[in-house]
This record gives sequence, structure tokens and C-alpha cells, in this order.
Amino acid sequence: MKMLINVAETVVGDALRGMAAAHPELVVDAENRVIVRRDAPVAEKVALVSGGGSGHEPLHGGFVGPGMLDAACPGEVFTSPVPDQMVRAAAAVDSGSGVLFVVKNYTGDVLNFRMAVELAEDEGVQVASVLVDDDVAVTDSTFTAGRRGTGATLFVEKIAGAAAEEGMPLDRVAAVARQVVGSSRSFGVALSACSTPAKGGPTFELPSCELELGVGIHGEPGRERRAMMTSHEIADFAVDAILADLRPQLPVLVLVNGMGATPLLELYGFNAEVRRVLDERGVDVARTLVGNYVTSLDMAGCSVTLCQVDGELLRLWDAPVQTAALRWGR
Amino acid sequence: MKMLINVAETVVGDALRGMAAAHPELVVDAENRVIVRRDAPVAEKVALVSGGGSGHEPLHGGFVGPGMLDAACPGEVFTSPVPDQMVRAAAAVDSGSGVLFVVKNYTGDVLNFRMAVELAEDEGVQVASVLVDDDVAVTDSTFTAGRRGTGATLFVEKIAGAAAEEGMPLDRVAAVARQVVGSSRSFGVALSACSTPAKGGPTFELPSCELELGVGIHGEPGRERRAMMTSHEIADFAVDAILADLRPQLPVLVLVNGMGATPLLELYGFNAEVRRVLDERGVDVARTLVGNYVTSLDMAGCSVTLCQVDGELLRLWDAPVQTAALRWGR
Amino acid sequence: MNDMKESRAVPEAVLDAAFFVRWMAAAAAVIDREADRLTELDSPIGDADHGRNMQRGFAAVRKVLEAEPPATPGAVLVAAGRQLISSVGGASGPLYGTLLRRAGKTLGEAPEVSAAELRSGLSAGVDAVAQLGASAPGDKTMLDALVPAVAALETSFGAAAAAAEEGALATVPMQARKGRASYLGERSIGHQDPGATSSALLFAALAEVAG
Amino acid sequence: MNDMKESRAVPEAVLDAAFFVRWMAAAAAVIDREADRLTELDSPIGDADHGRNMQRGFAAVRKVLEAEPPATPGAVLVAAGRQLISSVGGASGPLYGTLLRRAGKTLGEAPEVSAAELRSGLSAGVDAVAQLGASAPGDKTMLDALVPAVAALETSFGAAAAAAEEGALATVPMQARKGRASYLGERSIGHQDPGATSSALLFAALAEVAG
Ligand SMILES: Nc1ncnc2c1ncn2[C@@H]1O[C@H](COP(=O)(O)OP(=O)(O)O)[C@@H](O)[C@H]1O
Ligand SMILES: Nc1ncnc2c1ncn2[C@@H]1O[C@H](COP(=O)(O)OP(=O)(O)O)[C@@H](O)[C@H]1O
Ligand SMILES: [Mg+2]
Ligand SMILES: [Mg+2]
Ligand SMILES: [Mg+2]
Ligand SMILES: [Mg+2]
Repeated sequence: MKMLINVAETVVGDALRGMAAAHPELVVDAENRVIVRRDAPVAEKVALVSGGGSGHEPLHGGFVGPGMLDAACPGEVFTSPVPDQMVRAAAAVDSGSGVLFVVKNYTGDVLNFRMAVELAEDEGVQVASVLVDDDVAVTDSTFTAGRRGTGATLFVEKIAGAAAEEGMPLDRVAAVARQVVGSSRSFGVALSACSTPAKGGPTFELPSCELELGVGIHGEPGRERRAMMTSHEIADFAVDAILADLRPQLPVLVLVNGMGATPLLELYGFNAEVRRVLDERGVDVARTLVGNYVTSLDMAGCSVTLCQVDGELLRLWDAPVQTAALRWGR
Repeated sequence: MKMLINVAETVVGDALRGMAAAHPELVVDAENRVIVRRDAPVAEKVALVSGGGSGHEPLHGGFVGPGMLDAACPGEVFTSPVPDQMVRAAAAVDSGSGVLFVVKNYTGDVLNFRMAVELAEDEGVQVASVLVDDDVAVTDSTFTAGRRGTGATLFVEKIAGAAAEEGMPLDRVAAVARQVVGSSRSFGVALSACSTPAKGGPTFELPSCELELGVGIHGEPGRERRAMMTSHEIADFAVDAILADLRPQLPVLVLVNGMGATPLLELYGFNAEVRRVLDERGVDVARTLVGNYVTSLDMAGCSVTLCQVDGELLRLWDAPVQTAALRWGR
Repeated sequence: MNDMKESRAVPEAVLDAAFFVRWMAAAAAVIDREADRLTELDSPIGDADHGRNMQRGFAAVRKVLEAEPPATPGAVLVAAGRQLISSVGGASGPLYGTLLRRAGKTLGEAPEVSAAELRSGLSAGVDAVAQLGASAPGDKTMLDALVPAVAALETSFGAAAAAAEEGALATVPMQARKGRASYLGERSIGHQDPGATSSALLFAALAEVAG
Repeated sequence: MNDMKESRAVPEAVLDAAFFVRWMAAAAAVIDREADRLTELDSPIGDADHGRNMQRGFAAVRKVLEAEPPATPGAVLVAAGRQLISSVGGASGPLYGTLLRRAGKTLGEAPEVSAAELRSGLSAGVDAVAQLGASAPGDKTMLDALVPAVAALETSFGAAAAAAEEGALATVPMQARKGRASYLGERSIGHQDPGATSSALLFAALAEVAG
């Protein structure tokens, strides 16, 4: 599998140097692997720190900036960052108002962030954590590591980021973040596996006539393999899987997210189908975001995330944001 | 080749319906295939219209909005739109201050836009056209259809869009656009072919140990096939190909553009190498943009575009823009 | 297509609007059948859309001609050409559109035309294509089929079809100097031009309805 | 690895800090050799990074132990564990880091320890892993190799290595209940757990340096 890289070993460091070159508004410490907004710590503001394995770009580094994250810690490809990064990030952004860790629910992320909480608190930083676990493809959660964190991470980081920007205290910001988690559900499909630099080839084999239903964002196979489906059928399947778990009473934010290699042309076409199903099921759409936001390297496929929002969450979603990957408002 | 579509025939129309659902700030006429900013025509403002084959998203539809295009006309995949679309778009956005057509240099685009100019002028719209031809991979231009228009299109649409937003008259806006074309050069490489819905499979075969140097954005093979190169070597090759043709005396805007399937992680790593070569060659970088902006469906690969800018062009680049794919400022 | 060489010479034929509608319908049919091959040819040296482009265009032509059949040969070709321009896009839309429109305009408003008149009309159309495309025979384009086909029309429809087919085959060793294939430089050599191939199909359809 | 079963029983052995440094170096070496296999195993039921993770971690361990060799067995393991936590990430970093750190802390500050003491230390470490991971044998994780290995350490280092290897193999028919593989549900059955496999390598390295 060809990649636009030098060697697998330096992929993450190289990307951070390239990010530093492109984004003077960020402080990118390529050696210690921490991306911090340049004006941090922001006085009187709760700071948001997230992180996770690399390979999901723009998540999380592309979401650092006013209105969203204060810092991000990228790990190796598909590998949780280490506690040292998180502690360093927390120290860099804490204004004294405390730090919220946004953690996607994977054993590695959970364990490393848990250690970081202890270490950061030892250093006198007040820390709260929120666990994102939105993927309805993972069932039987009491007997497993629980639901994965996927697309809802974007909603959590954006909305909690806006809450922090407004000056809410740590417990309120954490509560808003948890409300978003509780209101969000995702479902993903893969049309191809992805190739990690370390492996140098596809993480699994998928025949040209089949797709994987219920995949995560780390190149794992899904819960089920089926004969290839149309965009119409996939939208039905994904949305119904979500609605079976959470039937929104309020309007929803919709994220039609590309896994990395699916053309935007196809994602927009898929969004037409997602909107059709939601209309058919009587679910109101408040806002829609279409694009590659929570990716899986070069995987072809997509995920749908719905987040039901009250007036307050919608206001926070609409609030200004200025990051590399998400920008609006003033 | 699997795609997230229903049938090849409806791909463009489906995408436009999905775009309409996601972007209430645009008027998307899926039937007539015209995307118009909702507040058009903007009084006293020159209007910018562009268009081209679909499959390059977010180009052009993602660049419609304040500070950039007033309308875009998407053709079939990799096929120029028809004159009727352009005339309809021009009529929708002309405030009486005239319309600038931004045309990428491909026989189809050139011929269809040429016909549209005649028809629009018949309807009393004042029209100017600018031809974008930035791809240094195409040589011998007197014996060919000339250089292709690729990544520089983004610079032209952004900068001329800002000029129009400032209230410059049509001839000035056209002159600014032509200055950007004259100051811009691009070079692209493919690590894989792309698959068009109509063909249902890759447009060419590329062995797993080779890459194509000097590709366009329509899935054509490049000028030369070589053994796979590192990110370092590709950056050297691409930047040197550009500098051999245009040696900037002023700082440059850099676009490190993904062809569609190359992960952002790799694009940022590649940007680190591009910056290294530019530093080595003594070229100053004013601004850098990294991402999938002028794509080739699911092609893996990238292109580099440099645009040398004086203070005026840089000011116009930095001016606010509010489109689906490019946003900054207020 | 060899048997078309046997088609009788038709300098004496008188062609009415219905004949031209039949030609366009036959063209639409053969292009439908050969669309995948045209797209395949457009793949190594182009952007893999020529079959779909032609298919979309001639489907639109057939539809408009069926809905409102024009009264004269000239009007049929003008309507067909306009339809191609409005529905194809790409390089082939304006070029084929111009070919038919100019041919139709040259035929004027006569209710029937002779084969010789058709030949002059198409000849004017081909000149317009060369002018619009700034191209000439030898550039590895549709002109490499169109020009010999129109010349051979002097003999018979079958001869024209055969000449177009030969002209299309003759593009294989050429290096493209116009259109997308020109970007490939020397790598364009060894492939048959898709536009020359579709031109051959149009003349095959003409021979078929004449024949 | 079968010949390791022949390693002599070493309940009477006395192990100093240098022994533990050699163990870690041997572990780093075997993990280097087997990294691709570990990543391969992590591919069908995980995210294809376990080999690289372990390689990165033990390379860091080797480096720090070579630069500043700690004075006691306990200190070696604590330093190694901390290094894994600081350099691996993923699930395996905190888990293996905790295993070694807890084992090291249990060994205390003695300059030499007996095999029995090592066994209690590792046993405490394995308990800490189970607690941190909220996991138990049968969940298709590293515990399925670690738990039998520590039990067999009562007999010999070779027996421990063999038990770990067997434990790793025994994960094949299991359905994963923890870690990434659990997302696959029944589809996790039929694959060997990468973490159990790397645990077997650690015990193979231990038998090798004892041996
Ligand atoms: N300048 C030109 N003059 C004449 N014919 C041309 C010219 N450029 C392209 N063509 C013809 O058009 C054909 C390609 O048509 P098509 O694939 O439909 O359009 P596009 O190249 O825009 O994708 C070529 O095979 C060639 O025969
Ligand atoms: N909860 C857990 N308890 C014990 N071991 C676990 C647990 N979760 C995962 N593991 C082990 O970690 C291994 C995966 O490690 P690795 O691939 O390095 O991390 P990640 O899963 O984060 O990519 C699994 O094969 C399993 O043996
Ligand atoms: Mg991992
Ligand atoms: Mg085309
Ligand atoms: Mg074509
Ligand atoms: Mg793993």
C-alpha cells in the first residue's frame, strides 16, 4: 500500500511539523506531541483537552482554537496518547478554572486519561472527564468495553467548547458535555478497510461486492458483513439503527461523516438519503454538517451521527468557532 | 469498485439535493444544476461564476458564498457543464455590475463557457472570462490544449471574490484574477487512479510500487510513471518542477491539496516536506492551506500550488470568506 | 462494418426530415450499445466519460425529435445540435453540437435534400468543428474520422462509414495534440481516440438508415 | 519455544538487578523480532498497532535501563513500567506498565530477590492489571497468558513460558469481552489475542535469560 510518507515511524511527528507550518495560530509541539491554541491559557475559562490516536484527522488537532478545544494530544496512529502528553497539555492550558478531558471510549484512551487525571491533580490542576460513547453498533455493553466513541466527539467538543468560552464553570461545562453524549448516537459503515503505516496494508480484506456494517474508526471490521448496498439502503440501515436506540423528541444535529476516502460528492448524495429517512421517520433536522471530520485514514465509508438538541445546545452549537477544521461565526 | 451511491446516472443530482439539505445559506437548484448564494444578486457587486465537471468537490460549489463565488455550475462527473447552466447562473447573480466567469483550461470547459458568454451577452449581461492554466506538468503548450487548470482555481476564486466583494469593477476584478493566474503554478502526483461512477472502476492501472507524476484532476495518467517515492522526494520533485517555471520573487501562498483519498495526516506530513524544500530554495511562505480542496474523486495523491503575492493579493487572500469549504474572517 | 462498403451509392437519393430523424435515432441506438466501449477508450487517455456523454446527448436528441419532429432536414440537425450543446457538456458537446447545427443551417429550409447537399452541409459542419476546436486532422481527434468520412460521402454512405472507421483506427499510432489526451504527450500513442470512434458510429448509423 | 520447558527449575535462584535488566533487554529483542506478527494478530480483531506499540515501549525501556541502570530488581521493573506508560499509549501501555510497576513495587528495595519473590511480585502485578482492565481470564486478553504463566512460575521459568504460550493459544476460540476485539462480538472468535501473545513473549524472554 503506497502512502505519502517517508517512513512509518515518523508519520505523526512529520504531520505535526507540517501542521505547525500551516497554522501559526496554534502552538504545535511536535516533539512532545501537544497542540495548543496560541492564546492559552485563556483567563477565567475552563480549558478543554482531548486526544486520541492519530489517523482520525482533523479530529482532534483540527478542532483546537477559540470556541472548541484548548489543546489536543495526538497519539501514534490508532493508539491512545500517553499520560505525559495529557498532563503537559493540561498544564499548558489551565487558567486556574480547571480542565475538562474529552475521552473517546476505548480501553487505551480511558486508561491513559485516567492516569493523566491522577498526575494532573497531583500537579494541582482541577480535572473533570467526559467519556464519549455514541456508537450503537456496539451492543451488550455490560459484557464488553462498552460503546465506542466516534462522531459524537465533534458535537461534544464543539458544544462544550462553546460552553467554556461563555465562561461556564467546570462542572457546568462537564454537564453540558455529558448531555451531548447522552443525546448522541452514531453508526458507521466501511466500503473498504484502511491501511495503517505500521502494517503497510489493509487492516482487513473486504471483497469488492461486500460492505462492513457497524464499524468503528480504527480500521476494525464491523459487526456484520453484507452484500454491497445502495446509498438509499445504507441510510435506512444506519438511521434506523440509531433510532432504535434513541428516538429523538427534539430536532437533531446531523453529522454525515466521511471515513477518509469517500468523495465529498458521494457524502452529499448520502446526506440526501439520510435526510429522506429522517423525514420519513418524522425527525426534525436543526443543522447538518457533511464532510470528513472523524476519519479512519484512507478508509472508504461513512458514519451518521445524530444529536438531539434543545434550544441551549443549539445555541452553543451555533456559537462562533475558529479552528482549522470547523469555523463559523465571528 | 464500490461507491456510496444509488446509480451512476443520478450521482450529481443526488449530491446537489444533499447539498441543499446541508446548506440553507445556498440556493441549490438540483434540477438545473446551479448553486447560488442566497443573497444574490448582491447590489453593486461584480458576480463571480465558476463551474466544471463534478468530482472535484468542494470545488466549485463549496466555494459559493460571501467573499468568493456567487454561483457554481456543476457538470456531470469530470464533464464540463453545459452553456445553459452558466447562462442561468449568470442571470441569477448579475446585479448589473457584470459577471466574471472563472474557467479552468480544458477544451470542454473552454468551449462551453465560450458559448455561454455569447448567450449571456445576448441576454444583456456583461461578461468577462478568466482562464486558469497553472499545471506545469503540461508542457509544449502551443502544440496541445495548453496547461490544465487545477489548484490555482482556489486562489483565483478566493482572491477575485474578495476583489469583487470590495466593490471593484469588472475589469479590475478580471485583472486581479488574471494576475493570480499569472502568479500561480501547480504540480500533482497520483498514488492511485480514481474510479468514476460511469466507468465503475479505476480510470487507469497503477502497480502498487509506482506513482504517476504530473497528473491532472480528472483521473488521467500523468506525464511519467516512476517507482514509488518518499514524501521528501515527491516534495522536491513537485516544488522544483514549479520553480523551474516560475521563480517567486515575493512570498507565496502554498496550497497542499489532497486528491481525495490521501489522509489529512499524510497531507500535513507532506506539507512539512514542502516547507522544507521552499526553505532550502529560499522561497518565503506567506500563508499555507492544507486539505482536500480540488479533488479527483477517490484518487490518492496530492498537488502543490504556489501563488506569489504582493501586499494587495495577500490582503485579498486574508479578506473574510464564508463558504461551505473555506471560511475565515468576519 | 465491412458490409457497409457494399451499400449502394446514393448520390441520387432524396432525403426528407423523417430520414434525418431516423438517422439520429439510429445514432442514439448504436451509441447506447457502444457507450461502455467509448468510455473504456476514454479511460487510458482521457477521463472515462465519453460514452456517458454521448449517450446522454443522443438520448436527449432522440427525445426532443420524437416529441416535436421538425419539418425539414435542416431543422432536425439544428435541433439535434442544440440539444447536444444543452445536454452533453465536455468537449464533445459543443463540438458535435456545432457539427450538426452548422450542417443543419447550411441545409437551410428545404423540405428535402440530396445526398450531395447533405455532404456540403456536413462539410461545413466539420469545418466549424475544426475552427471551434482549433484542430486539424492528425491531432488525434474526431476530425480524423469526420474529415475522411465527409470526403468519402461523395462515393456512398457505406464508403463514408468505412472511411470514418478507418480514420478512427488511424488515430491509434498518433500522438494527441488537442483535448485531454494531449496532456499525456507521448503516452497518448497506442490508443484509439474515443471521439473519432464515436464519429465512426455516427456515420455507421447514417449508412444503416440509408442502407 | 518448546525447548524452554527443559529449563531447569530455579526456585533457589537469586536474581539481581542485572538479571532484570537482561530480562528487559531480551524482551525488547524478542518483541523486535516478533513485532510484525503481533501487528498482524492485531489486524483482524484490533487496530493493527500492537507490534509497533510494544516495540516502541520496550525500545524506550531498553534505552532508559542502559542509560541509567537502576540498583535493585524492584527499581528496574518500576522504571520499565513507568517507561511503558510514558511511551506506549493504547491499552497495552498502561496495562503492561502497571504490571511491571506493581511487580517492582512489591519487590521493594532488596538488591537481590528469589524466584519466589519474583513470582509474588508478578502475581501482584497481574492482579493490578485485572483491576485496571476490569478483566478476568477468559475475556481473551493478556490475562489469559499472564495468569497461567505466573502460576507455573512455581515450577520453573520454562514452565511459565510454556504456560504463557499455551494460554495465548487458548485465546483462539474465545469471544473477546474486553478491549477492541470485543466490538466484533462473535467475529472475534477464531483469532489469537495479540496481547496474550506478547505476554507469552515476555515470559519466553524471562526463561531465556534464566536459562
Ligand atoms: N480541440 C478539439 N478538436 C476536435 N475534437 C476534439 C478536441 N478536443 C477534444 N476533442 C474530441 O473530444 C473527445 C473527447 O470527448 P469527451 O470525452 O466527451 O469530452 P472531455 O474530453 O471533455 O471529457 C476526444 O476524444 C476528441 O475526439
Ligand atoms: N481490559 C483489558 N484487560 C486486559 N487486557 C486488555 C484489556 N483491553 C485490552 N487488553 C489487551 O491489550 C491488547 C491490545 O493492545 P494494543 O493493541 O497495544 O492496544 P489498543 O487495543 O489500544 O490498540 C489486547 O490484545 C489485549 O490483550
Ligand atoms: Mg491502538
Ligand atoms: Mg470529461
Ligand atoms: Mg472525456
Ligand atoms: Mg491495537
